[in-house]
Amino acid sequence: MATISALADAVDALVHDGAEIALEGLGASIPVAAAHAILRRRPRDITLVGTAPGPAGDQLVGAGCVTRLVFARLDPALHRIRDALVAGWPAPLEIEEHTQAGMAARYVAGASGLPFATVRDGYAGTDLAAVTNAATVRCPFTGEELTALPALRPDLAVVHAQRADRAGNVQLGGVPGLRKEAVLAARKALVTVEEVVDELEPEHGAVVLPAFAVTRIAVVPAGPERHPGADPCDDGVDLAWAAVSGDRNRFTTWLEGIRA
Amino acid sequence: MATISALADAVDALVHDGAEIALEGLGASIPVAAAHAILRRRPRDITLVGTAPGPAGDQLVGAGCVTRLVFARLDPALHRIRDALVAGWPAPLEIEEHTQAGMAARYVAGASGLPFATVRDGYAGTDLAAVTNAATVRCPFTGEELTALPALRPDLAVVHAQRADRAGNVQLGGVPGLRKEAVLAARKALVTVEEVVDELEPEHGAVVLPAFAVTRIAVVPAGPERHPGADPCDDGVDLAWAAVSGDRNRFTTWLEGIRA
Amino acid sequence: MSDQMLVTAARLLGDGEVCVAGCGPARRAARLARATHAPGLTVLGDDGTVDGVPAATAGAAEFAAYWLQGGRVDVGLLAADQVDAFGNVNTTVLGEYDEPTARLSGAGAAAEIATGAGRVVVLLPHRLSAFVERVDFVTAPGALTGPLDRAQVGLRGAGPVAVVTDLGVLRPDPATAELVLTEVHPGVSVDRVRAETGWPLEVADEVGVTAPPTAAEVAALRAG
Amino acid sequence: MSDQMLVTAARLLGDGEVCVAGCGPARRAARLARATHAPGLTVLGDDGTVDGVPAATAGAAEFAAYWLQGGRVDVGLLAADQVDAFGNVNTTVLGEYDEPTARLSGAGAAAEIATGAGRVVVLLPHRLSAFVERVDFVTAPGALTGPLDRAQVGLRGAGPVAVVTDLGVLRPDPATAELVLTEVHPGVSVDRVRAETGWPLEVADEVGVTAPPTAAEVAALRAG
Repeated sequence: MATISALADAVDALVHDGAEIALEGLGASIPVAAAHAILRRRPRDITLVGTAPGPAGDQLVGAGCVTRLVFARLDPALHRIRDALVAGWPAPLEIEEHTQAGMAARYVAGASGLPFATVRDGYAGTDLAAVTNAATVRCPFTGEELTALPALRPDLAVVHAQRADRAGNVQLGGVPGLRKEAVLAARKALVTVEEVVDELEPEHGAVVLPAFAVTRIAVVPAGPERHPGADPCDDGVDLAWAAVSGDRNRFTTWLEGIRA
Repeated sequence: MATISALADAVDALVHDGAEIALEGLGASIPVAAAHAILRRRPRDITLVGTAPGPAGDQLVGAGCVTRLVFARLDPALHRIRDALVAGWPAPLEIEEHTQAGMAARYVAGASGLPFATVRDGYAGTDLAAVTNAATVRCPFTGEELTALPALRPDLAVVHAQRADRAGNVQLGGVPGLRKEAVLAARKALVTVEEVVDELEPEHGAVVLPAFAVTRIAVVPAGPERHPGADPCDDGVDLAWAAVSGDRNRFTTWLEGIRA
Repeated sequence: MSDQMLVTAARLLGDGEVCVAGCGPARRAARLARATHAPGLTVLGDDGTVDGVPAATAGAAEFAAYWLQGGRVDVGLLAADQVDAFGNVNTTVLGEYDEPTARLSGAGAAAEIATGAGRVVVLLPHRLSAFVERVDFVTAPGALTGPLDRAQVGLRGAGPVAVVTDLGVLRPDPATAELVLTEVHPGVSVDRVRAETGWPLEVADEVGVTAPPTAAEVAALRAG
Repeated sequence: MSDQMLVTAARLLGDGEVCVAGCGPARRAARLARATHAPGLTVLGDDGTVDGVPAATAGAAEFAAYWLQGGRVDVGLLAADQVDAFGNVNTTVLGEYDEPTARLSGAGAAAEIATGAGRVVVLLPHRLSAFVERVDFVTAPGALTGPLDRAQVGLRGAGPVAVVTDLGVLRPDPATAELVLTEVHPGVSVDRVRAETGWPLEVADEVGVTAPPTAAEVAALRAG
């Protein structure tokens, strides 16, 4: 059952060396504050799972916290991840690449207590199938061969949401992405929210996670870049990050600032 | 893309002899008016798919429209279905029985373009597995054996919803049940609504089906028994129906009244 | 259902737990627990509703996949039509499946609750016709035919940890998995329970007597 | 992206169709179509958003399963980094996968769109470096290596029916599945297209010239 605590305390309780941690959320829902708190915690040997890791994932890789990245999309602004992949800086990065639909299905399987997901598209006929963790499964009724993918069961999911009620029910808000699926697939979940309210008001498309599916909730201030109603194609966050990420020295200075 | 038309016209256009038709919805969301319109259309040889067929399914079976029933739960009030099963009145009824989770997974697989669903619970260890359409599938990663169920792809789904907007987007409202999954699994979908509005207001738990997933929308008056906010355990509808359903003569008179 | 039966079932639910309860006595018992000793109990309907949290209501598909099969439910309350010595539950047919003498409600969500929930409490009136040595149809697995069967078939969850009736409480013997009478309700004799049980019923060395409904429990039942 | 490229892509989208378009030029082209000749076009984001219908926004999981894999999308718009003579799309790496010379964005939703959508329109600037005989990595399948390959692998959908660039439009020859130059934009010569194409480009017997953006299209692009 969800407990509400300070972000640093929640990170201390939930983030451990060697853990598999899922970070989900796009645009205004990127868990920026939680990523910074994790940077301050300085974990080692993290397997980072993120469909589109975004600036938060880029920061954790650039800080050397991540040894393995599971993803489907690397936005152009993410220079730290590319530097790790191509030049091994600050450390080599192992990758496991999937499609967005594959990541979705893998989370859904994990959330559903199943060991694998079945998908039709995205692997067959591509060069991805040969370089990632995928297999085939045959339909026992039609004989069709489909792609099987291993379920994702991260140790921890970290997502940002608009708000929670005092009982710990969380209203995601904004572009849903795969935040809900990651939380339900993970063994534990840390959700940052911008406010805790007496009662959740209905909102179109706002997914609500029941309190029993959330481990910790931490309140964080809404950053200036957060506009839940913003066009999901607005890449302002990424562009601002690109300038820092594009240069090792600028990034190192930025990281020292975050950890100061 | 959804078109809004009179219920009788929609039923004429979509209900055909021999079709596989899914009826979903519980309590206030049972598609009562649509079921009556189908009774008036007098289709033959229908395969009726309904997780909990309810009074609407009972009526179609009692009227002799249904030769095969796919279900997971038969509420006690449904005497017409039992009469068909035990005494073959008015015609023998073939059944394919599943669990609620099995029906859900079968709809989800159909809606997802997959030929089969994988489930862990509900079949293994029961006597159901031996008398229904189920198989096993082995996880290619863990070696675990799980239950495989054939996807449901009904020709038509019929559900009741609170309202639609003028563009044909449908807000289900009430207890969701498996209405959304049935609509998305079916090749075509008929949705009855109580009103058409300019704009859908957000509502907790109210699933919205985009217009492109719906074939026809028909406006029907809200019956006296419909209270979307009612306790889903309120079985008033079923109890009222039980009195009619419990007697062949009363049912026949009732059916004549509906068809008059 | 007797008040005694509902309060006895309610007391088996822990504060802070997640339980699932279909409509009827199961839901009444769960709500009673939340209204009394377990205010932090989450009560899920098998239709995807979350009792008292309309915002968190999902559909039956999410309930089945994410909450039950996903392993998030601590305890399930199952109303049974027939139960046997190993706690197997039948809600499908009496007699043969193809030519039943009575057609019951079917599995609904009972089968997946019986293996998806961490543990199960079974509710039914204690009548000879319903307490049989072997159920006519295993709708929801109990221990099947012995203590090792669930693991062998790959079923998760402890299965039925208690069968609560209007006469008392039966619990499985850990060694044999067979149901044993552990408690009777006030005023009920062990002989009466035996007379209403269709197999040679094992009885605990010390049979407890359940506490009668408290004033608070009765008030909550009347209000709920 | 040039206006000419966006309007040319937009004109390939039909009124009443359901299209999926990721962020960037694909989304701009789709919105342009809806603002001009196709007001009944549904524009889905690969993140599960429904353009202009906030009520119907679902998550990326539902988008992938119910809308795309479920076969409800008529046409997908794909922005490519590299394309080859058979319309295969690469957005993964340049060079070898294990030691790339450039690490691109990866598949995102491109791979499933390429086989889940009824047909696909590919968008990219026409440059020699990007138009290669064989892509370094097949991220999203076109015709693979010939006209029968998609069916043989079990892929659904027609695959790329047009590659729209800033120089013109290429479409697959039904007999060979190889891309053929069918239209050039106003002022673009066939020789220039050939010079920017890394394989011996087939050219249609009659190469059309695309209509320049109309005033309405330009206005919609500026407004959108």
